[in-house]
Amino acid sequence: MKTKLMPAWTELELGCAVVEPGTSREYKTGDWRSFYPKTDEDKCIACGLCWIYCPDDSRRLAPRQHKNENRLTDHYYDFNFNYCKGCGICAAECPTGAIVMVEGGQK
Amino acid sequence: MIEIRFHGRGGQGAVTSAELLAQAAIAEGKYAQAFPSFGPERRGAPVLAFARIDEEPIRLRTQVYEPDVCIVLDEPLMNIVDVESGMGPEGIVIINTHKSIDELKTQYKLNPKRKIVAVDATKIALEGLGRPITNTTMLGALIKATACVQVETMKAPLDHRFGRIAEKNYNVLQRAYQEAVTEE
Amino acid sequence: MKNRMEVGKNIGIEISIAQAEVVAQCDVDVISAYPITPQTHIVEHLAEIVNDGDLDAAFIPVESEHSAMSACCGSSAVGARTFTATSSQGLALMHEILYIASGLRLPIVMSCVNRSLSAPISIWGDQGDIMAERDTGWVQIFTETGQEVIDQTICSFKIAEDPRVMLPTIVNMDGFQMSHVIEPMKFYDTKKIQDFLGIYQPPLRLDPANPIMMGPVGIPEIYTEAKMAHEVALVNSQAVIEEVWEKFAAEFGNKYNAIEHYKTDDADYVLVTVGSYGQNASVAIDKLREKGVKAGQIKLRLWRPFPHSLIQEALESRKGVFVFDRCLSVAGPGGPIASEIKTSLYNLKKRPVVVSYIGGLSGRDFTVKQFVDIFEKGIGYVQKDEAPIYEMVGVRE
Amino acid sequence: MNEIGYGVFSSRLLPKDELFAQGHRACQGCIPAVMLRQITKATGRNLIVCNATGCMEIIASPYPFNAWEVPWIHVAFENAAAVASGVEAGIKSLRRKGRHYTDSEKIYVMAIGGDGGTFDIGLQALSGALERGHDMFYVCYDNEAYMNTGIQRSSATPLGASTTTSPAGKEIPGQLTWKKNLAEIGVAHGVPYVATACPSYPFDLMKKVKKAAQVNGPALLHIFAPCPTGWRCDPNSGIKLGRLAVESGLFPLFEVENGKYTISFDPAEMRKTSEDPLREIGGYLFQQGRFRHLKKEEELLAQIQQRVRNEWAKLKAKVEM
Repeated sequence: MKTKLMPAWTELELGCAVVEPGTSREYKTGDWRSFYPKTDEDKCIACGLCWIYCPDDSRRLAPRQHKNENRLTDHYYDFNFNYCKGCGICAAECPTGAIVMVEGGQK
Repeated sequence: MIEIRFHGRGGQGAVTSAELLAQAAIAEGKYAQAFPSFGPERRGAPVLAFARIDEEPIRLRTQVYEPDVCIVLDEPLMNIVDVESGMGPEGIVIINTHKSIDELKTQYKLNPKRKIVAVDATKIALEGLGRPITNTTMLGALIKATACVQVETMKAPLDHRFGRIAEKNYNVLQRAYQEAVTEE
Repeated sequence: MKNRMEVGKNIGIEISIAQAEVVAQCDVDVISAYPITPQTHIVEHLAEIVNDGDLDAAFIPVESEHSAMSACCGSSAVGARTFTATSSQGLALMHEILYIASGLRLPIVMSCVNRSLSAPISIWGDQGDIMAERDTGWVQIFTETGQEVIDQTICSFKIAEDPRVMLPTIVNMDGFQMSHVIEPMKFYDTKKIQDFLGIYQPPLRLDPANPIMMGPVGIPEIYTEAKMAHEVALVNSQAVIEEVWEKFAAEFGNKYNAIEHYKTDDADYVLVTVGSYGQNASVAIDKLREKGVKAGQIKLRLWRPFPHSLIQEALESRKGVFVFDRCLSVAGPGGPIASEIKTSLYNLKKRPVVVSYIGGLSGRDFTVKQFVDIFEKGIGYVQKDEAPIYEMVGVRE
Repeated sequence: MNEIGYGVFSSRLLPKDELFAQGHRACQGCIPAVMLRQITKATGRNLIVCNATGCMEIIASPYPFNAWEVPWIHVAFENAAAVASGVEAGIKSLRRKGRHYTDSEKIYVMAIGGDGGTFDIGLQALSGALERGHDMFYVCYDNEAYMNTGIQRSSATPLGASTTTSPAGKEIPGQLTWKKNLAEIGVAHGVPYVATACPSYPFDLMKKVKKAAQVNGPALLHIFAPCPTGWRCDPNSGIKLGRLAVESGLFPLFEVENGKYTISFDPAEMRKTSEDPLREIGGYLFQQGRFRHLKKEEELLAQIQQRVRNEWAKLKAKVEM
């Protein structure tokens, strides 16, 4: 991030604008988590629902060989624990029950 | 400086009179000001408008309290408004009326020495414009009484304001200039 | 754009109409406004110019002043030259957004036709409306005549859009006493005005090609710095404003200053005025001079940034300073202008007695005679060394 | 499978670009945040966002953390629609004059506010913008109370809901008024496009966002966006609650295109076995702390259930008109 966290007043952009997009990625919300999601890769069909329902976009596309023959895509949606807040929507919405929430902030 | 107060009713065009007069004076290279009495008056209510004309830039931003000339667009207003208010002995009152000056003085208890100019502007306007709107007509009487601007310089502001009916307005103005009477 | 008005000759025209004409000459891109007396003639006439095809601009007839200023923020944020006009309650309704327009550094130009605030409701002129907005962080300029309105409107765009300033700017004129008066004014050539202003080049604007965030949350760690940046920009704008006025004088002839002096050279006593009644006051100064009183007058043109050093320099060695405010700070320091002038003078070693007079509220005329009276009364206070902090003038007992 | 709703299985075809970025500070399980991801996937980058004050404004913009990949402006609470009016008019004017935005591709202008910023304080600005016909779309994400300030009631809060300013007390069982019908307010303005949507139905939502953005003139989207924090339910339940609200008819999904109504998702088609086309509302209500006190309020519950049926019938009648 080019934008300084604690700039001097002279370093501010006009009107306190943030001229860089997407700087929030510097802020890792993974710290908020007290449960983490765990995927059973045998059950996962890589439908992507966990990805589209995630409030925090805490999924990474992982283009690796998929175990499940009934898969819908040829990659996994891995968790990005930098941002996953542990809400559990992915586990609740997973159509195959492949995701479970496990106690503890870290995987 | 000449200070003029227009007495009319909302919708009669007193404010327009003041504006046209100021525009003519400015076009002649003089300095002038025109403005309405500032209020929410609606059609029919008594209203005032003011004008000042001078050879020097005008620095006053108040209403006209001591007018040199008062113009009464609507005679019955004189029942409810003291048109001589603030006026010195030299002041002139110009009235749209079909009555004689003596009659007016008696009826409205005006200063007997007051110079009155009378013109039947309603009749002139009805004949010339087809409507009893006397604001432009009365300017003819004003110019005759005070010579504050030339009759001809009224033409341009009238053209700008009235477009295709400008000429009719100019004609009634000229006619009032001819027909306005005063006593000496 | 063609010249709609004859150039270089005195034309008798209502000041509101003249301002609309000159705004059009400034080639604004967006006008967003809501009608309120006595501002109406300005925006009505602009709508007419747009609808007649003489100005290529968007006219947004919003549903409130709050939305007027909000839409102005939006259009200015995409880099459009933006104008609005309002008055009184309308200005008060904009209040919230005025801070945001300046905080976001959007160079909107606004005409404020000064009118009193309710209650009781009053459509007539005084400066109560704008004084309530003095801390909104806008450049604020006062005018005394129609010609000044024309000239300051042109200058305002140049000031607001200067990369060193980038602040919204208000041109004030007194309601009715100016807005509804027809008087002689001179117009300038449109091309000359547009060359003087140039096309607005926004340093930042909302554009998908370069996505930025305007108006992020000012957390405690950043708010103070943001305010400092705003403060310094507004303080420093004075030099730019003076530079713009210099350039304007060179191009168009009339020269303006942050404070205008009238017969102050040897004056022991100085009357300070803001706005159109300064004209009546000047006539009063002439009358006082005729009586042998060493009277002078300062007309405050630049209200924000407040020209402290010029005020100090102009008033330091006087015996008495009488300030005429068309606004009452209820149960506070009296008149807002007087209280700021006192602030300016307080730390000086030789400071004059300052008397704050409040009058001319809600369009009530303040005559030449009244100016003479308050001046003479003020001299009495100074001589007896017992001046009141403030006094309301012309109140019926 | 039907539980999930239609069309949802092609998530893999969605744009991978994330224009609403990670690291925003929304609560765990925030559905409005899900919605923003879905909206921006539908619009793409050619978008300017005018955000009203509210949760989505606060969580996405604490200096210097910008969760947006598209230009974004926040001015105030009640005026997002007015700001968007200015943005739209400004771009149009500048484009006509050949100054900026000269690329001919349409720039979508989106105003977005919560239910407080839309149903309540921003309604006037919204009405003005819709009436004036600006080419912009307005998104109201409705979580049925002022969540940003701590769950105070708004005019979008449903009857019976307990909020901090309409608490379920000993005498008064929470909110006493019905929810305002925002979509109908939009329709009454005669704008070309009005729709309701819910992030539980992502493809439906995205299709509607696309229509709203592309339509010539103003459009209004009323998006049901559960707030687990404010509704006092599990952070994993928001998507499910959205679905239940739709299936029980509390929040029907429909579109109004130039006055013509279409129901986007008819629960009756899914519930072929049931006589009642709608799910019972209890399944939706009692998962939420804000409604739990209603278990004892049988009369009120019956009233709500009846109202839902009536509203559904009214909507069906409009569709058939």
